[in-house]
Amino acid sequence: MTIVESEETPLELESAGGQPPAEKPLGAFTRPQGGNGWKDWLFTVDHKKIGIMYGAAGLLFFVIGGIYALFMRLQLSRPGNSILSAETYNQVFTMHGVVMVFLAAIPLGAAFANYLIPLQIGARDVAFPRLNAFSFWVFLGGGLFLLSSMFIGGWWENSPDGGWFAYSPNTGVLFSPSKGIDFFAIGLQITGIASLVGAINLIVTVLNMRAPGMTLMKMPILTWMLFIVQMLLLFAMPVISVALFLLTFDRLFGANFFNVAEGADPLLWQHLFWIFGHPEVYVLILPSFGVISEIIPTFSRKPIFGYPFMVFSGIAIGFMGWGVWAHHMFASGVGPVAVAAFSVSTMFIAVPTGVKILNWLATMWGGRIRFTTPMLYATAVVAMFTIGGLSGVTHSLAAADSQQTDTYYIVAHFHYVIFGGIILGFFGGFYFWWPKIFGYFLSEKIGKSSFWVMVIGFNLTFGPMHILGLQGMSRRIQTYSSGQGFDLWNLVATIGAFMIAIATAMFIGNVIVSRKAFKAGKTPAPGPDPWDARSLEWMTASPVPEHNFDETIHVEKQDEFWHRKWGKNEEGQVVRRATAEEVAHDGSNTNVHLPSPSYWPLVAAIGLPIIGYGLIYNLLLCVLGGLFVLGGLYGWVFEPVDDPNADNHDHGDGQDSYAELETAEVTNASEDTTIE
Amino acid sequence: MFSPGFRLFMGFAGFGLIAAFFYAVVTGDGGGADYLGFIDAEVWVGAASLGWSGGVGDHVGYVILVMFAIVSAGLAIMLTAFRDADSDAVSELNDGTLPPAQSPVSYNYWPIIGAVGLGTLVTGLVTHAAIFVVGLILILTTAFELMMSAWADRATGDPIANAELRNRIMKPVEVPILGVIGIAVAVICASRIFLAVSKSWAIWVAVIISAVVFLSALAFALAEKVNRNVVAGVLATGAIALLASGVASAVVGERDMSHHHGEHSEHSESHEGENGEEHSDQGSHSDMKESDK
Amino acid sequence: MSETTTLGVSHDKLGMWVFLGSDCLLFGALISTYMLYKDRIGPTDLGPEEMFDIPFTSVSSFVLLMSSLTVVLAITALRRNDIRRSRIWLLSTAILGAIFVGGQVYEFTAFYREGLGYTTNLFGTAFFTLTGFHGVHVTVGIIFLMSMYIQSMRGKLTSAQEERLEIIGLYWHFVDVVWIVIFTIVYLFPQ
Amino acid sequence: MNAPLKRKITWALGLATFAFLALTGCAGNAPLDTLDPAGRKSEGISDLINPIFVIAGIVFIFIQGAVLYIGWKYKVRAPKKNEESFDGGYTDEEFPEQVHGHFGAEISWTIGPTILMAAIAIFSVGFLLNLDDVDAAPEGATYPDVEVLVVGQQWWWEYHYYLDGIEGANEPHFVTANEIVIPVDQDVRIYTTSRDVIHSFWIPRLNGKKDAVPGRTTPWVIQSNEVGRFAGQCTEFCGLSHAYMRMYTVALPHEEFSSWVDNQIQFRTPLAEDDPNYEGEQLFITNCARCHAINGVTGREMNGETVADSMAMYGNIEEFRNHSDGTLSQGKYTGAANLTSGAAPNLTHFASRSSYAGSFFELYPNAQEIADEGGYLDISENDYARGTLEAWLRNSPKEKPNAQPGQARGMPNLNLSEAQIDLLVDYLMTLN
Ligand code: HEA
Ligand code: HEA
Ligand code: HEC
Ligand code: CUA
Ligand SMILES: [Cu+2]
Repeated sequence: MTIVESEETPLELESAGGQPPAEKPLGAFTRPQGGNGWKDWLFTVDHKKIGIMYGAAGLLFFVIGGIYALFMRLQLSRPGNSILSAETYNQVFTMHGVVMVFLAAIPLGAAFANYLIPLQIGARDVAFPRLNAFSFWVFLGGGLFLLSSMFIGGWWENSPDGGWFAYSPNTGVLFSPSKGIDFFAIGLQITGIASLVGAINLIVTVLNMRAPGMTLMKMPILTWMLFIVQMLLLFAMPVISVALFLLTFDRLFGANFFNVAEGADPLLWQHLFWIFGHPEVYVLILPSFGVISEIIPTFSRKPIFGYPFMVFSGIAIGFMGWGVWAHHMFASGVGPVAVAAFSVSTMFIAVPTGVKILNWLATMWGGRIRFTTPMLYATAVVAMFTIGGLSGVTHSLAAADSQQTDTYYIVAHFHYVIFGGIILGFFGGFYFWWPKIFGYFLSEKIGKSSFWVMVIGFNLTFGPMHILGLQGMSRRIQTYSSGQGFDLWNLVATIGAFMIAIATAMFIGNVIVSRKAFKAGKTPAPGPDPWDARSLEWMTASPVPEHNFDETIHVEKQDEFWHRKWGKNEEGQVVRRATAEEVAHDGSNTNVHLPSPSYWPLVAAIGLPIIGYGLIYNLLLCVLGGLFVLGGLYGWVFEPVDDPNADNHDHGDGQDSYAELETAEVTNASEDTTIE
Repeated sequence: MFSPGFRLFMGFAGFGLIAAFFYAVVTGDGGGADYLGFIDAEVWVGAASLGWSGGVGDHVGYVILVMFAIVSAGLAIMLTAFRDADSDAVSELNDGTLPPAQSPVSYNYWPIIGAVGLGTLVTGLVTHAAIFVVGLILILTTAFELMMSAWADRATGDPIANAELRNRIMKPVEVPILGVIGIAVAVICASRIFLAVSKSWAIWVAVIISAVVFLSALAFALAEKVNRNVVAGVLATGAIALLASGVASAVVGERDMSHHHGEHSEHSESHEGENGEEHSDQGSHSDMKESDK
Repeated sequence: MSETTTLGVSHDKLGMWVFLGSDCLLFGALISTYMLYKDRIGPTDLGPEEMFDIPFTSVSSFVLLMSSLTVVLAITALRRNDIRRSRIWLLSTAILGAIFVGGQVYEFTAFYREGLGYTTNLFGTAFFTLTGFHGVHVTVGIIFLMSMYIQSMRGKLTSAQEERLEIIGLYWHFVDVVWIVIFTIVYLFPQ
Repeated sequence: MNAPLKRKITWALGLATFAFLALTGCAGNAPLDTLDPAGRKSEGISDLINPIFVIAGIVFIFIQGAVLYIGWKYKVRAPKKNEESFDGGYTDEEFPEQVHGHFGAEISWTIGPTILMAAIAIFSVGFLLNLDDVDAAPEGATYPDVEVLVVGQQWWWEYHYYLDGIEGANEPHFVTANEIVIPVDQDVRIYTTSRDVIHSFWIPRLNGKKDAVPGRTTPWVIQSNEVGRFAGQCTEFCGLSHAYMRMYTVALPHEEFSSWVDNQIQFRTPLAEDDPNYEGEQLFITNCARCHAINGVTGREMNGETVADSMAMYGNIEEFRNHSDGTLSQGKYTGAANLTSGAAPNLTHFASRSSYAGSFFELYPNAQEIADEGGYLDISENDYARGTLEAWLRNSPKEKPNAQPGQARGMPNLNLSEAQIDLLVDYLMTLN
């Protein structure tokens, strides 16, 4: 399964004069030769490297977002505190939300998607490898662009301060004159391009690159959930793009979309934002659902219970997610009928989610459960997410929500689903796939203790927020008075937040310690299949060789790998057919052609933040950024495949690069750059 | 590593930057002078930060010089990036012998374009900035083109290969740009014509142009075989006709288009004024914030 | 091992379909915005009724529609490996597209002269944004077509690359269909 | 003994305690407590949510219980701790029964919650429509219709009273700030709107919240069963001082409400020159009147005309009263064109209010007690918090963060001298 990318064969100079052709192909657009250090990462198009980079960036941003959170918690630990001024506090909670959602949670999901989808479907890479690299660099550029708002033009002068949902008209120039909202709008626009491009890429990958025999209903649940996520992104991203365009046009070009004086309706923003925003929360949670759907069967030694129901409930969540957005607007005055309709539609989301929860429990039921660190995390997700889901159901009753909305009760809800559902799930995933990805185990001892610190800290942080909310503590307030009865639980929450920080630090410490231990030969190498797992990614060496699989895998069953290891005897008992080592590929096939690295995704991606700065500060920079983008795209189209033998496959022979370029990014990029 | 070409253009870039800096400072507003009695601090900052903050004196000249520097630097970088096409690099490959310069195989029209550019530039200096810019662009493009051919001509010992090398590098850039320019010209000409004629004529003109396009395409397609020259002739005629009527229309000017409501225009203007104030001067927002502190 | 994709469609074509699906939502959101705002004009303000020149726009819409036909002709010609005709139709598609864009430039200028600027009122803002986004799409399409034409002139567009043109044709049809929707909703729907 | 499991159990108990505390709304003195309703609407919400909490609690216990039970029951104990093993030392090749699913089970846990949710939906929607039904005849209306236009702005609330049955009905009668005073036991219809950005009006003990959206007026009802003063907080993020944007609702017995109204509609007459507060009034006129109005004393420039107070810029209540055709529940509030109005609280009866500056500061130290004991009407006879009021006049942005200079939001620092502040405070406190 070779992916070939360009149409131009390298220029060979064999014409009249009869000069001997040069050793290296001549011409402007040679491709980088892989294999030396950082360049290997900068110019890589390998989905695994890109996945790792997504993960690293996501974790980094998680820590940054968490530091924001710690500052907020410090400020709120006592009534009337003044650690952060009102101005700074507003910027901090905005950046906390934005960084956590857009720069931590989404990319961590993308990390799993990039790394695992091709492996789980037995493919060698994604459909458009260079596009994949492009999407990562665009995301990183957009993220750094957003964060740079903190420094540029003065310390904390130009940070966004409108909340992560940035309600108009508070985000108009009139009310938010600093450049913060510009950074917000343009930064999210850029990361949005990354998500959209990535979604197109992964959808095509899943649809078109499955190993022979792997029908949709044999795909691992994780791949399924990630596929649904990409579909949600595909349709949600253009909506937020439009919203952000309108906001940007209002702010930079004097458009009227949210100009109430001209009769504009501020609720337009809310509709657009939440039509994106609600599917977005499922974008965040479904990868985690997928992760634990891999972990739980593995450590229960049972197949997932009710596979088709797990799949369809995921699809149902994806679909229903589109019909509930106005539950964030119950108090906005959209009218009783709309409120009632959205209230009811929201309630029924509990059904498919409940199916999932109960299926996980049923999978564990009667199993032989090994409580390793990943399994602990997965179990915690089942327990903790349910709490968040249940408070979600209490919001879905619009009448009740009119008391709860915009209080800490909501903050409690979404941190339970987000932290309890997503972050815990992802940590479980890290422990689970770490040996596969990096070739060494993370210490179980540190893992388990950090797990308990994290879960306890998490409950201490967000549990009390239920009480605070019901007692009337409003969201997004920089301070409260001591007579309001909020003192105790805020203090508890602050203590809890620091416990989470300690647990996170323990995880990072674990990575370092375990790596050292492994290097020193104190811990064993994991082998291809350390956990006796079920899906195809375990069927190759750890760490995964660059070409993924030595040969094409022909799939017959769901959980193919497991079935190759285990069979049933006449009594119906499970007996070993083969060991993992016998079944798995050892990664020794060096004769696989891989897509070559490329400079151009990085070059094109760098242009976007430059255009962003240009829009905010100086249009000249837009020209520069545009040159980067265009130059990157030209290089992209015209760069050669470095291996002339490579174009003997049908979906190769150069059309990839052409259509990839022309269909996906030019449109996006030009939408971005041609804003007049 | 660093070829003479690289050094040359880097030199240009450095010269451009320094020139830009001095130009900006010297043309700066002497009124706000605080250094040496005639230089405004703002301008120092502006010039040094490429206009990021602070201000510069004469903008046009400054921008041109900065652009000159950027372009030179870009060329210099390309020179190293494309060192395969660089004679030194090739000489390394060919055990130290420098391939002799070869005469180009194709007809070279760039000097003419460059000359036209120079003329335009001078005309622009006395007439209109836009014309000046066009001239500048022409000259820069020419310089770039000539340079590319200069390397290409010495890239290998084989003139045909050299020509191909040049085309390989330049065609992907030239051709689309020319194509885009062509489209832009067509769009602009068409819209000028629509604007010049009356409202109902605009409709007819649109109908006629598109009918002509479609029908002639149809005719060519139906014919079994068409003489190349006929096609070229028709295309050329069409293009010239469009261009000519476009220019003519632009000269004639737009038909009278009055504001729909007298009182409205007032309103809209004042509204735009408000917005203009809010946006025109983004700096002022932060200024305000600073004075807040 | 001859490579086949799971669905039997090439990655590129599938990618284009997926992208267009996403683009639908982009226009969906813009059109909804327009629908919400088109009537929000003060009593003395300029609105759709004062501004629109329906006959002209009908013509330019028809031109765009015809270009969908010509692009199909180009594709079928290419499929027969009839390079000459494919070039003819390719070029005429591009020109027809350019005429459409020219019409839009004309319309925008005329509106502006008549007093409707981008910031004048909600109708203006919403109208220019919606049709502007569409115009950008058409322009990008024209660039695609032109690059195909250039490829063809360089002898690099033969029936072997037919799919490439087909993908661009998909895009072109999409942009066309979107315009039909916009034309109906924006121009033809009574106020 | 298995320490993690033990901790888990302890923790689960802890959690359950939390949930219980949350349900019962533990900690005593919380003025914004949503679980301590004092009005018809909020009681209704409370009656709705309590059973839901119970249902959620049952599901909670069921799921947590199941997790703990399954975790305990099916856990494989690791064979002797083996330092080298990272799989917890589980090397056995035993497998449990390989169950792939059970159709009946799936169906039942699809249908079960569906039915449960359907039941909840039906009765909650019924309640919801009732809650949102602002057209229903006001219950317990012994006082004529009271309608109030509630105008949020950065960062305080202004109330425009429209009183039916009083002379000149349908005229906006008076305007006040911070505290909305209502007759007890009676539905008061309010229309929320905003001058600038979105705010949200919320008196938790009386009803849920309703956003105040510029360009819209949204009807809502508040009603109290008790005499007293109920705290509220703006809950929609509205910029810099959002945390400092609070408000009170004061419920008075009907007769007292009428006297309150009678007082509020009074204009003041300019003081005579020999009045001890004459100087204070003059200071006020020169320094404060460009923003604040004192009806009868200050004139206010508005659209080139001098008007008595800021209420003149609002239309007739009919314009935004709930449209009876049922299709449109939002009218359009034309006053919103005046974004960042530069408006400031009307101070005609400043001293009759118990709090100021978006109710963030108490004007009278014991205001809550006084109001709860029914003394609100004569509150100005109590000692007032002179120090804080002086601080407010000295440098208000220091006390309450406010917007950037050059933008008419919040009260600026006026650089008054201490003597001037003294005089002004004396004068202000006569405005009862
Ligand atoms: C990962 C993210 C995530 C997820 C998965 C969810 C899931 C849900 N959310 Fe949440 N939500 C957010 C993230 C998320 N939410 C965020 C970030 C906000 C705030 C945004 C902001 O304002 O800043 C928010 C806000 C929010 C609101 C608006 C509150 C307000 O501002 O007024 C509402 C209202 O209905 C809501 C409802 C729900 C519901 C019903 C679910 C359901 O999907 C939950 C379903 C799950 C269960 C119910 C548990 C398992 C089920 C069973 C065990 C079966 C049996 C149960 C029953 C029969 C009840 N959410
Ligand atoms: C993915 C989403 C996500 C995540 C993970 C979190 C995580 C956390 N959130 Fe977040 N939160 C949001 C999304 C998220 N939040 C959103 C969307 C909002 C709404 C914003 C808005 O209103 O606009 C919000 C709002 C919000 C508020 C309400 C603010 C307000 O309304 O005024 C609070 C208050 O306590 C809070 C707290 C926390 C805390 C304590 C964590 C903790 O879990 C964080 C824990 C993480 C760390 C503490 C990491 C730090 C680690 C270290 C420091 C390790 C040391 C480092 C090394 C050794 C290198 N959040
Ligand atoms: C530029 C406008 C402006 C000027 C001048 C001004 N104020 Fe204010 N004032 C405000 C605004 C706005 C508020 C509401 C601030 C808030 O609640 O955040 C306010 C609030 C107050 C309050 C609290 C009122 C209440 O009921 O909440 C008092 C008292 C007050 N001002 C007194 C004065 C005095 C005395 C002066 C003159 C010395 C003065 N103000 C001058 C704008 C102004
Ligand atoms: Cu007003 Cu928050
Ligand atoms: Cu939601």
